[in-house]
Amino acid sequence: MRFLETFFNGQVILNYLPDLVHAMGVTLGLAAATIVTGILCGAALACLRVAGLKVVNFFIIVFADIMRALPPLVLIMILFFGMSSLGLNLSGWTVIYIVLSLVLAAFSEEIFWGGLTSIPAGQWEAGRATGLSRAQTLFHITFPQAARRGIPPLVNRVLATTKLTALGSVIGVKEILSVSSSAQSFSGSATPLTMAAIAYLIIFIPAVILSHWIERRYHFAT
Amino acid sequence: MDTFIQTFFNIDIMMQAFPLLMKGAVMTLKLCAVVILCGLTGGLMLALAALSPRRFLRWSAIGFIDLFRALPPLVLLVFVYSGLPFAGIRLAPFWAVVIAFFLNNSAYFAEVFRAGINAVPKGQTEAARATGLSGPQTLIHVVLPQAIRNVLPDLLSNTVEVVKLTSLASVVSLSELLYNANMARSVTYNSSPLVLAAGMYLVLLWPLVRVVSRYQRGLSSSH
Amino acid sequence: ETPGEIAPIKEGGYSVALDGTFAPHAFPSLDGTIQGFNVDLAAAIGKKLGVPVKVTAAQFSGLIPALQAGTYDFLVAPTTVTEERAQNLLFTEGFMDTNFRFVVPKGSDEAKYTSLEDFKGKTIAVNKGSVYERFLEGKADEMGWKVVSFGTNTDAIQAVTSGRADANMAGATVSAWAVKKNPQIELSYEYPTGLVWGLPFRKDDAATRNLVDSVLECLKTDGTMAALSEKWFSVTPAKGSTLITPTPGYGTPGFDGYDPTEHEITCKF
Amino acid sequence: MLEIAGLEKSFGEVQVLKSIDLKVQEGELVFVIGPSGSGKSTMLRCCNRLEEPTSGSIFIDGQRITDIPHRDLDRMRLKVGMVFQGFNLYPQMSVLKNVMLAQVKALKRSKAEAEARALEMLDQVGLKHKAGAMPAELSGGQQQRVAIARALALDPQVMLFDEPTSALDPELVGSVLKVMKGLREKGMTMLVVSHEMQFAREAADRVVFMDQGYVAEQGTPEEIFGAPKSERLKTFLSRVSHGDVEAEAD
Amino acid sequence: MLEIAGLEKSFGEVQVLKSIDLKVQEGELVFVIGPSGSGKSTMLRCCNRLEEPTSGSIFIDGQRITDIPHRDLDRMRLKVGMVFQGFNLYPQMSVLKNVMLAQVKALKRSKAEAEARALEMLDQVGLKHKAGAMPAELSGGQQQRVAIARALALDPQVMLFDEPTSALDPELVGSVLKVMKGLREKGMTMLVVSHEMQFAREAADRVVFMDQGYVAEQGTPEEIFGAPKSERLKTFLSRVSHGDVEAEAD
Ligand SMILES: Nc1ncnc2c1ncn2[C@@H]1O[C@H](COP(=O)(O)OP(=O)(O)OP(=O)(O)O)[C@@H](O)[C@H]1O
Ligand SMILES: Nc1ncnc2c1ncn2[C@@H]1O[C@H](COP(=O)(O)OP(=O)(O)OP(=O)(O)O)[C@@H](O)[C@H]1O
Ligand SMILES: [Mg+2]
Ligand SMILES: [Mg+2]
Repeated sequence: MRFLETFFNGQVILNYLPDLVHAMGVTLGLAAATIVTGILCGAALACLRVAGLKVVNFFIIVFADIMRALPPLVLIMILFFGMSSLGLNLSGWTVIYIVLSLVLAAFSEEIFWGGLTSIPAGQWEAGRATGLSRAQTLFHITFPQAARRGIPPLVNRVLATTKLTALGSVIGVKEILSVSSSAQSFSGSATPLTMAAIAYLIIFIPAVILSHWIERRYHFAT
Repeated sequence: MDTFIQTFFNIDIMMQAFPLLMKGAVMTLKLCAVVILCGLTGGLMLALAALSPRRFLRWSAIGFIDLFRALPPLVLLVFVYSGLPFAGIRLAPFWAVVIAFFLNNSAYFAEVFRAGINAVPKGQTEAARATGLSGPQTLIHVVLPQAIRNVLPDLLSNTVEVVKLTSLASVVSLSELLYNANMARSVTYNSSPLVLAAGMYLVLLWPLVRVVSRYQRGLSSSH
Repeated sequence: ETPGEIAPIKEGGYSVALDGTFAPHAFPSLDGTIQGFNVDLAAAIGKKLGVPVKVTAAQFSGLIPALQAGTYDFLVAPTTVTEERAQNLLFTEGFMDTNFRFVVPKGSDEAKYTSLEDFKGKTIAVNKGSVYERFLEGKADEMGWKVVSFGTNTDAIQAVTSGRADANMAGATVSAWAVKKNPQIELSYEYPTGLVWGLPFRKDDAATRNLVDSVLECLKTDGTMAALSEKWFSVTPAKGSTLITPTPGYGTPGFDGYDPTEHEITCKF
Repeated sequence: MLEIAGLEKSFGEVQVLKSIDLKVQEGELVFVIGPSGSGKSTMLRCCNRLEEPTSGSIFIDGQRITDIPHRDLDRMRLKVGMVFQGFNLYPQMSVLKNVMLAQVKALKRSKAEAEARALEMLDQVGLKHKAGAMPAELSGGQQQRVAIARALALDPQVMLFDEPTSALDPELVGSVLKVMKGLREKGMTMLVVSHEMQFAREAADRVVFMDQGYVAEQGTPEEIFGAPKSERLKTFLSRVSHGDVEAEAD
Repeated sequence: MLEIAGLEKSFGEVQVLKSIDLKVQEGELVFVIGPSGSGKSTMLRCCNRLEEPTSGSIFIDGQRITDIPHRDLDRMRLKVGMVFQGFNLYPQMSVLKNVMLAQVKALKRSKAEAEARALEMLDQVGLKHKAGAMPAELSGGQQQRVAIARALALDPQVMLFDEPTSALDPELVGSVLKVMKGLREKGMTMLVVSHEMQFAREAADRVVFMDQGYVAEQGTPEEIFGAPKSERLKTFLSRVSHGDVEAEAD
């Protein structure tokens, strides 16, 4: 029964539960802010790309490439320490929020753009032929379709990116993983790790179920 | 500005750290090779199970996928490495990483494959079955090639993520690229090794990322 | 288990682990091998026992679960003995004192501080999950300082050099090393704690703990510890300091898991 | 009502339309037939500038639309209703929303007004009861009728049809043609690309035969079907009407 | 050659086929017509067990295929060639590979043998020169002929066609019908669901009219088209031939 004592020590659970509940709040807040910002920025960039301005598109592509290829930890370090040696002090929370939003924006831009390019030309033409402007056609007709096509990969990305909030532990953001590894070290017990796992499940299992629902809800026959 | 360059772009320190980082990069590559292969295979199997007409199989697969997409890979890794010994299974660090990432990645890859297979018209399967191809033959020769083409960008995106994820392996003492960069950083009290590591990741991943975008452009022009 | 029981020496030797980013106790050389006081300490233990001791470096989050799982026989990371930890782990006697020391930017006013009170209102960077974090957090209301914690002490020091924090607090040896290696910072006030660093074992493995405890006693008396201290800290230990003074019984007195059984100090195992 | 004068259109090197002249009077139903690749769709698409003509002019209701600046295109397009072979209903919106969208966004009608008009048009194509359905739940013929209602709801002055029935099962064709006949009786001006010869015979005022980017022959249905002059038209007609005689040119 | 006896098929509660009896003699070309939803496709799909019949028997060449165990289905299906409305060529393979795949994987022919046979069949449908092309590069008519070649290459004893021309542009229909005519002359047994009445008149040995899951009427083309007995058939024929008269039943 050393297993139980190691991973489910009641005393340790009681000691660190309040901290961990608080950390869940931080993780949730961070994740929610990241999702909203990341997806909105990604959508905006994809739409901007539709305009077909060469220079703008070049920068969007470079942005998306770099954000997707770089490990976010490196971005976090540079933004957190590098910016403050340039005199700009961002809080740990803000840095994580900015970096993860940028990463999610890069991925979702690519997903939305992929979706947009797969919309049949006829949909654009139908919109334009009924006197809708380009922007109106994009906004009301093609983008909603692209977004729906993008839901499964987007859900994957959103889950993966929000779990990266765990990187907050590196720069002192008191999210779940940070608090649980502190607790692990303070207590000399592995139990806080179990608590972290459960905390993540409590947050993400409903998220996954919600995503299934969204997928079904917005699936339409074409 | 000067401190900024000193802390992040110190060429001398980068040169010193380079051999250590190269070692890490080799470990990262080794891990990736195994982990990606396992993830892809596992993901495919899971996707097939999740699309199976058999209820039990289908629901088990979906449950598996959802569970492991919800668990952070770090936690998973520690559990595999330190939890399994309680069940009498002691794994070498390398294999612990492989198993933990297999569980995590195959769940993600499964979702990608599932979307791809769903997008292949039913008529393709029917045409193949009508010409006497067996179920597995139909899958291998007709459905999968199309499914993979449908979701190639997502597959590659996911692969990029997996490469980045291997940096967790240091938890179980596998010194991969990022951990070695951190070690170098702790010796030199300077962040340049980290920037160098970032550069190496870029070299490793940029081609992959480019291929994704190129492929998407290809798709759009064929529409 | 019977008090005072000493385990036989393990045939194939011992597997031990530490966090490899903790200079001067354990840190990499740029060719990838791990070095430092605690690495040498592990080797010295092995030498006395006449069996190999395999040292693995890993991220801290993985150490304790792996110890509990039996992957490692014990940890050689310098671990401050605290009451809470002693409830989940067994400790050897302290192998050295651990005082806390502030590190501040070179030439700053903080360099001249001489008490905790002087740091009132400052931002102090610290390694997450360390006893220093605990300590600072515990006194935060009283002292009115702000604590920011980081994944590693290296990051915490970088927070000082990049101006994100006014000071860093760590173990005295660690701080001294950092200052030696890093021209941007200097040492400040050292706070005597009365706490010690010990080596953690599984709760149910008292016999091995007792064995290693006796080895430590031997190393303290035969001059090995003093030599290591000179090598890594450039400090000759003062008479009566824990580094060269064996503690009676097994474990750290006053903490859970202490076994007061009296025994001879010997170097024969 | 609709006048095309000297219209030319090239895609890169390839000239697809080589000087087209064509007039459609108010209330007239003009049929365009011709082999695949002869430029029928391209000509139609030039009429609301979905394609930019290379040269030549197009007038709608006396207004020259070929030199309207881009920012005014949307307004011009409202005057021209267009129905495509592929229906192109918006799959994510209900039938009613499909018909309302451009009314609200482009014509700036109020929602209530747009809805009333949409229901009226859906009624006209016999699909009022399907207003709440999603496009995927409709048969092809029903989808095409919704597409027609969508165009009509904007009160266009001309309707352009590009093979409106060619993606439909034979049984479903009738309902679409019936709607078109109804429009004709109401005096709508229509330019129709289609291979429904039977329908052309019955309903068209004039039939235009296009070949290789030219208007090769035109006249009343009787003239075109009864007494084709050019060899090319004769071959074409025989191919289309008895689908069985000749192999497609590969 | 093909015999259907008492075939019934339900999807859940809905009975789609209600006792079908039908015989196709060796070398005969039988046409199946009938309104949408009458069960034509379902009947065809039962003949190679793409759908599982609910009850009744189907015999091919004297062998009862309705009780063949699942593991032997693949072998049975080789005897029945099937051509779909949607062609369903494999887009990722060249035309040649499309025709070779099942030969190699299901019939276990050698590659060389399969290739020779594939080229022969492509020649028969007039597309030998397109062997290296990808399906997307072909017109619909060409794609459908490749689909026919793909089925023929397996030397089936019966060919089933489900609306083989209904997704094609009118000009492209001819080439496919020509191939089918060629097959008939070679003595292939064929069961064809199609609305190409003209072709049925010329080529069919027998025409079967299905309605609401029954075979409602059958006979020679002259009988069916010239002297339809049931009201339902009369209405159906008038609808299909003059696409303009009646609205589709919604
Ligand atoms: N966007 C384009 N770019 C290049 N070539 C084009 C484009 N659109 C059409 N074409 C070419 O212009 C020619 C005329 O095409 P168009 O679609 O107008 O013919 P059509 O008479 O409508 O034929 P169909 O009956 O097959 O629809 C064809 O050769 C076609 O390949
Ligand atoms: N897989 C299925 N599940 C449930 N109902 C089905 C299924 N397949 C066909 N049906 C129903 O069975 C009936 C007959 O369909 P079937 O496709 O055989 O008709 P059909 O005569 O081929 O019509 P069409 O000319 O439109 O192809 C229809 O009402 C259809 O909705
Ligand atoms: Mg056209
Ligand atoms: Mg059918």
